[in-house]
Amino acid sequence: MMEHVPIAHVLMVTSTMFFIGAYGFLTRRNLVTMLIGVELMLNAVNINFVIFDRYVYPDQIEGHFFALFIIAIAAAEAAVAIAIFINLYRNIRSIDVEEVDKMKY
Amino acid sequence: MSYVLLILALPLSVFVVNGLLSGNLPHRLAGWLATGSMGIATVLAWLTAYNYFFQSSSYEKIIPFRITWLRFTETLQIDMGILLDPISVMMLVVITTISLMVFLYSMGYMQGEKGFVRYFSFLSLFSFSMLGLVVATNLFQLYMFWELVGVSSYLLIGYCYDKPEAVAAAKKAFIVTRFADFGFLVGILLLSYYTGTFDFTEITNPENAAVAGMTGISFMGLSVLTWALILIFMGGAGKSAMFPLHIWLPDAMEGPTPVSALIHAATMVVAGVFLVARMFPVFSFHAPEALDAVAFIGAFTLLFAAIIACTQTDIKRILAFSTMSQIGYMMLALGVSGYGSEGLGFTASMFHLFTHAFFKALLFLGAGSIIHALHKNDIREMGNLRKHQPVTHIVFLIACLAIAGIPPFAGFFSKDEILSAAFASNPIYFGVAALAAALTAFYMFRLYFLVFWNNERTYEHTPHESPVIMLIPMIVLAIGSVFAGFIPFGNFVSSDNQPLHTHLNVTIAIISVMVALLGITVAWIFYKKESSLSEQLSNTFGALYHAAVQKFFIDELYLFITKKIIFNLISRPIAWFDKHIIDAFMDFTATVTNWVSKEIKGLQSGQLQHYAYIFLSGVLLIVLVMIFTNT
Amino acid sequence: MATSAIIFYTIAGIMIIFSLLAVTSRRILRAAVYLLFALAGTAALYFMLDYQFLAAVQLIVYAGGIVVLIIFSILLTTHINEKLEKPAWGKVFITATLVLGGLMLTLFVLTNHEFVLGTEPTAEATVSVIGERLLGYQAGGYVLPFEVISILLLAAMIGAIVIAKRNSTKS
Amino acid sequence: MLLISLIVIPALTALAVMFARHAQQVKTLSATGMSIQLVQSFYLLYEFLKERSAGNSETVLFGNRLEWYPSLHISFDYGVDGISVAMILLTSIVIFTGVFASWEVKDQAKEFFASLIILATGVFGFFISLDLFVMFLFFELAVIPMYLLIGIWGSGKKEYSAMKLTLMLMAGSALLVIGILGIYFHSDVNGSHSFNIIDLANQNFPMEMQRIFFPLTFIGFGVIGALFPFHTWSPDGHSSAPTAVSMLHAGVLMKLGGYGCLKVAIYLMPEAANEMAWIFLILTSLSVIYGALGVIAQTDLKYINAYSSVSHCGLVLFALLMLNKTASNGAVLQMISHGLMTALFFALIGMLYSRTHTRMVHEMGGLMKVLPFLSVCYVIAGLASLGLPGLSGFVAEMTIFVGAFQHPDMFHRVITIIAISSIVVTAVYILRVVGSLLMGPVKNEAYNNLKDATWYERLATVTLIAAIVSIGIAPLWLSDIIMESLGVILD
Amino acid sequence: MSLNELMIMRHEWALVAVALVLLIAEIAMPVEKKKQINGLAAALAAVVVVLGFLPAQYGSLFGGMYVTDPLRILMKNILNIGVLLIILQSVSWLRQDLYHDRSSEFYLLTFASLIGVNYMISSGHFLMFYLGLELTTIPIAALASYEQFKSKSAEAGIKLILSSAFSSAILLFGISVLYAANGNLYFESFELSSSLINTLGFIFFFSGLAFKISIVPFHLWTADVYEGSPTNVTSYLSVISKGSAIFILVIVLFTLFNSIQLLWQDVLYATSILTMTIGNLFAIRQQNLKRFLAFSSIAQAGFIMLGVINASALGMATVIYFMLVYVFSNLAAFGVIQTVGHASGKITIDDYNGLYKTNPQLSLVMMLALFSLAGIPPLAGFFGKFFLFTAVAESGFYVLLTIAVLNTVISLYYYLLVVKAMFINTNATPIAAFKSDYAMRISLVICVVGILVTGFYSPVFEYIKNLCETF
Repeated sequence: MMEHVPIAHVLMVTSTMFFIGAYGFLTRRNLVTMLIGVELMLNAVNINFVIFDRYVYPDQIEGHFFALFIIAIAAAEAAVAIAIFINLYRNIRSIDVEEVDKMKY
Repeated sequence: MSYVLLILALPLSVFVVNGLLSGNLPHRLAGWLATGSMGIATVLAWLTAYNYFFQSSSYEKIIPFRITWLRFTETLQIDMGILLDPISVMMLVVITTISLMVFLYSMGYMQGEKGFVRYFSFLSLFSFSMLGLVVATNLFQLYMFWELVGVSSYLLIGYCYDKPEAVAAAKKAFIVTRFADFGFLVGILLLSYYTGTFDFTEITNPENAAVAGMTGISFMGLSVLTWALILIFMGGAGKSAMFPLHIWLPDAMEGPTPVSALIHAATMVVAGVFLVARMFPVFSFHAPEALDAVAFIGAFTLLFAAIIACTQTDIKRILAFSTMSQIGYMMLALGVSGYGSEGLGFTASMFHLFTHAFFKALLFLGAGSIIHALHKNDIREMGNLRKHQPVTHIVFLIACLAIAGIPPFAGFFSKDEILSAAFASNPIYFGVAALAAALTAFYMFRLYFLVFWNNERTYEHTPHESPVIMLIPMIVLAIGSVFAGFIPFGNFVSSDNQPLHTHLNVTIAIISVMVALLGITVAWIFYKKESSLSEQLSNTFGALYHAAVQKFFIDELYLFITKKIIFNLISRPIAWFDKHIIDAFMDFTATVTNWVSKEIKGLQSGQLQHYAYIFLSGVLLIVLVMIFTNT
Repeated sequence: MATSAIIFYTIAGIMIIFSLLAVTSRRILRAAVYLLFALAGTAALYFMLDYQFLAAVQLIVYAGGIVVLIIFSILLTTHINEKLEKPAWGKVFITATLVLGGLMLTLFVLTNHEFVLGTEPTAEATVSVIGERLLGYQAGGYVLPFEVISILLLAAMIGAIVIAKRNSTKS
Repeated sequence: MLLISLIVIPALTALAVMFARHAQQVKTLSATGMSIQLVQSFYLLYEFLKERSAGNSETVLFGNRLEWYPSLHISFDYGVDGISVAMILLTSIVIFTGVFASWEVKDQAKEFFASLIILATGVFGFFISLDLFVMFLFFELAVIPMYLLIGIWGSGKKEYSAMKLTLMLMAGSALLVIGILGIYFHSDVNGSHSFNIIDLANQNFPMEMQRIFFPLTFIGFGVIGALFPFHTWSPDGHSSAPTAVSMLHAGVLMKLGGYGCLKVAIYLMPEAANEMAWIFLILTSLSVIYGALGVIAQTDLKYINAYSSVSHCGLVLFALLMLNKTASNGAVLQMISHGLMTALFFALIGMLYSRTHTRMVHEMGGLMKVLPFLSVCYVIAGLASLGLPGLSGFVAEMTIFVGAFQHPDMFHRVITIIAISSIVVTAVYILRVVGSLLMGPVKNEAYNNLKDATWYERLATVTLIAAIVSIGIAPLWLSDIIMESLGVILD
Repeated sequence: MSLNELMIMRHEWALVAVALVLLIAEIAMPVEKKKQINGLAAALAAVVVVLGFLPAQYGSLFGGMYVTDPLRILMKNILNIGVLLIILQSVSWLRQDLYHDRSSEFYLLTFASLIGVNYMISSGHFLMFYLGLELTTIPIAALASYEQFKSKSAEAGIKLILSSAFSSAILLFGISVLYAANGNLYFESFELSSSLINTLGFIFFFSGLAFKISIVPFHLWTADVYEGSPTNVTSYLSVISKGSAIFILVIVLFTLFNSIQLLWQDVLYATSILTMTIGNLFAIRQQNLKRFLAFSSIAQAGFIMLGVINASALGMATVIYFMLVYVFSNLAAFGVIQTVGHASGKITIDDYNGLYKTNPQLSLVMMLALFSLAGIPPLAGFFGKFFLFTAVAESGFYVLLTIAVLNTVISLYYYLLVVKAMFINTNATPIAAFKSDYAMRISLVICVVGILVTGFYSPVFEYIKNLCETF
């Protein structure tokens, strides 16, 4: 269905999304928004896998499965991460990443 | 003739026994043990001399004992052995005899001293070392005993170790001679490197091609051999207190007087002369320049010491300078000597060494007898002692006459030969020697008159004559001082071991006696009675006199070099450098590490986003670098 | 330009824009919603690629699960009206530089690579195929990962509980 | 078996000491163990001489090879030649006396003696091993206890000194690792690499390789041999260390450097040694004279001895670099001689310190009167140090000088003369110390009540003096067994 | 699928079974007997270890998704032993009232993570690898926040989970790129050419693994997480988690990425230098012992890379051998820190001043552990480190070797600082003498025996070497 779109364009989209996610991770001070950044990055990777399946190895659906599992893991990771955030929030009443620096040097 | 080994073994064993048991041995036993052993050794030495000189016609070198002690290379090795030839046999006799006398004398002189046993132990060590030195078969053995002699001298000078002066003197003596030995050692290394041997019989063999070959290699204008010999002579000069390495000897008089008699008058200090004599064929055949140096140093010291001696007031120091001066004679004689039939100087030197041993030992023992009675050293505080110590007076007078060269006393004959040899070589040397002879007579009789005549002083205790045990050795030595001169020395000792017939040179004899008498007369005028003449005279020569009293400031010069230059300008800077540069550099690396560690701590800021930032940039950087390097 | 291309570029535009908004919006709840849109865009893309199952999973797990989780956590930890602080300008600048550089680098590598586009017939990803593969234990079967991920999910659950559980003896 | 028991006995002793119940037991156990060790060493010497006189001329005797890590060609190879025998003898004498010299250690005696003996175990192992890896293992084993020994039982700025010493020695051994591995990977013994020294000696390493690894190995060992300018651990380390540790350290540990330089650097890479010797010769001759002159300005007895050790150990490396048999023989003799006399020195300094509670020369004086035994021993040590004939120092120094002077090159002879001049400086500082420490009037009234040496102190000092004197009087046997082994190494 | 084939996966089965038993026990046990769960867990861990050593079947399952061979078995066994030791060390800590009703979760999560470790090591497919990696990390991230009431613990959890998510994203991007270039995710048939895209993919992939191993510059989370987590979790992170990542790194580098060896050698060359140096420089200035050991373990990771860089059987063997030694050494050190911290609450180096006077045995264990880490003979660490150096020398990287050996000197410095504190420094208020519990003692004894024996007993290394030769 996408034979008119060159693969490079798709990769541009995914890479951009990946780095936008990275940007979010690196700049947002709220831990939850950082998590959003990570989710974007993972999502970009997912698209990558699927795209390669369809464009380069049309006879395979390995990338598709990979993406499937990544989604599941992302969910698990998010669950644990959020549990930890909330625990932190209980302890220090904040989920600002710049306040999470009691240990350094 | 293996009993010769016993001559060495006896004092050595006394040293070991007395040394190890020094706390537990009764004094008398220890003393008699030492003296008795030395007595036996003396008898054996005389026996050896008898056998050597009278049982065979030619004086070949005999090696009755030799073992390998240490092997350096296939050819270079140190042997321990005994070499008998005329000079070593002569030295054996001199050393044992003087030692015996001093041992006997010390029994009285040192009675009641706390370190009596230790004293005899050290004294025996000295005798052993000195005997080992003279019979050494090779240069290295000689060097070893040379060092041992040095250390026993150190120990004996520092015998009164709680006296700071004695300690300083001992230290000085050791260090100065050590410095000289440094030259000696380098000389030995140089010589042995080219000849491939330490052995005297090989080195002194005039036909030795290796030795001759050394003359072909030159270094800074002189042949290597000359350098080697000059360096070896440096060792001799150190031990024999030749200018400028003489400064230790006057201070060495801090040791007990019998020690001065034995070591710093009769035996050890002539080791340098012996060394040159031992190496004489090499000097004579291959390195006349080195021999010239010997002569020059000898002559200079001869006069130099004599001048200083005239101004000193410490009885032992006067004798010390006199010793230096007399050794100067011996060196001069060697320096001007030829080989074989022209070897008068050599024989004269040895002869003087022989006679000098007797009268100088006697002088010291006499001085000891006086000090023993007065507990004072300054001759200005003595006077009119002939009343109190008649025997000492007589023997002292004999010794003075002997050293002044008045016939028929021993010194006359030997000195006459030296003057003849010097005259034959170079008139200047003769002039120096003659002048020194006059000075010798002057300062000896200055001493004699001041001590034994002049005015009676007030003494704390009335001086008394020394005990018999001290007098006997003095009398024996006095007899020696009278008669030793009559020995036809050239028949026994000569440069090529062939009898050398010497005869009295009448002209020179007359000149020498005249100058000696002149000296005595002046001394008589100045010092027999209290008079101000001497002061007037010293005032006339103001600066010179003052310089001579201060021993021409050589000590100060040395002090300047050691204290100011070596200590302040070298050692301290090195210590500083080590602590503040090298050490600091090592510490610096640690400091830098710590500093870097502190500076980069910001990397670990605790900020999660910084970490991720570094993570991402790390990844990208590696990719970038790898893409660049791999394409 | 074919219809499919137009659709793709539209979706792509939506994804990029909402991604950007999700990481820059100062209202945190909105950021979550923007994320939702970006994820939904992705699901649309999967539909386009004929991966219905994946698209459904994307919508259910991602959009339905994770975003909801995120919104819950936001509600628990922040006031809804609170505006997020603007990140420091310097931080934005250096991060943007790095991220742009990274993007350039990645794209340089990816676009310079000659992808040999496959010509084989496209494999179907129907539910039955997926089911067979997920339970298959031969090559190409995913039963083992399937099992492992179940352990993982269990572990994650226990983990979340461990952290959340308050001790009864101590408050 | 004989050699194995040389490391087993001390190891067992250390273990037993750790289980001892009280200080007296600790001391008895240590003394017993080290006495056995001493007897063993003499027995080894006897056996060695017997074998040699029976015409057994193998390079190493009583050797064996126990496979250890076959895949890396590491095996526990051991065996002794004359040099090792001599060094083992030295070590057992020093550790034996060291035990008695530390008889009065009360604080954590158990740990002290255990560490001390572990240190000795390392040294023994080092001397018998023929495998570079094993050798290195024992080398480090010997170094590490030093840290604790100085750090815990030391005095003064002990922590700084201990740390500096350990780090510098470890930095040296770090270089050694590179050297050893370089040698290993460039070797080809029957198609495989080898750590075995005997095998490696038959290799002809390419020159480019030697140029890199010779200096690494030499400096690596040189650091512990107090090679200028890497010697600065020594003065601080010695001054802070407790008596027995200083003894063992200066007496034995520093000898690992010389031994290693000879047996590894020079033995395995002779061409590079020949080519690069001049650089190190300049450094070592400098350290000989520098150390000696540096002593003069020191006032602390331990610093004095430490710097003099720098000078004497410099002479060891100096002689080794002359690369001829005589000089190297002298180097080994010097190692032994210096080991004995410096151990004696440190023992005496410790004994004096325990009485006077100072190590400053100018604060003491006239000790001869109050402590005659110790003072006489000190004088003897001093005389040995300045090279008096009849004591071991003379034999060693003269062999070095004669050997060094045999080098036909002008450069070598000039620096030899520079090195020789140290004997004068040595005399100066030794006599200065002896003069102001022992002689003169008693400076401090309190010293009049000091007690002279106790039995264990007498035992320690007399043993060392006996060794010094016996080598000094009859050096030929020792020199011969060393020379024999050197023939293999240097030809 | 026959039983034999199941036996191939017995490590994993055993662990799953153990986890189930624990789960059931947790549910079934009455509350007042909860404390016994500690003993049960230790026993189960011991069972797992023993099972691991039984003769095994080798081969691959699930079409190559799961692979095992003697070497992988060995790696798993090493890590299993490590986990057993950690569990033994946790017992007294978890018996506290504060935690005892959550202790079974601690064990469950640990075992879950260990299952991840085992799967990761045995993975024959990128997906399995990724799943293993996440399964290793996620439970541990939860455990890092185990001490609910400590904000430091929460902080550690956050830093771990977020960094790890970020790094997995990058790793996944790398895998996706590698997939694009290769079209295959099975390790078996993975073939790589050297092209730009592979370089990019590999480095992204590598950074994800390097994150786990804490290689500079991917290490920054390490110290903070180590410090904040409960001590036993820290030991798990520093030994098991890191060890598994190292093992899988070695496996993938030597098999999958064999063809781009020159590339990864270059990468490792640079990063290992950085890792050793930075780790050491930071370790010098630490006071908190856990943080101290964190940096020391970073430096150790740098040393381990020396073996990896060798790219041959020798290098592989030295790495695995070193890991074995490292397990014992590091766990001994952490054990001491744990028990001292538990008894006195003290954790800084200064607190340890004079420890030897009051607790000589613990101090000796700590000293042995630190000396082993520093590479002092005759302890196992010496052999481990020397062999690593051998490996790097074999490759001819002498400059790298030089930097490495100089780094060992720096590392010795800071290890000695701790030894100095315990043995030399004096303290007016030292940590009072106390007795540690039996489980801890057993664990420490095992560690000490390991430290003392592993080096001398050469068959250990020879065995590993043989396995690597045939790998």
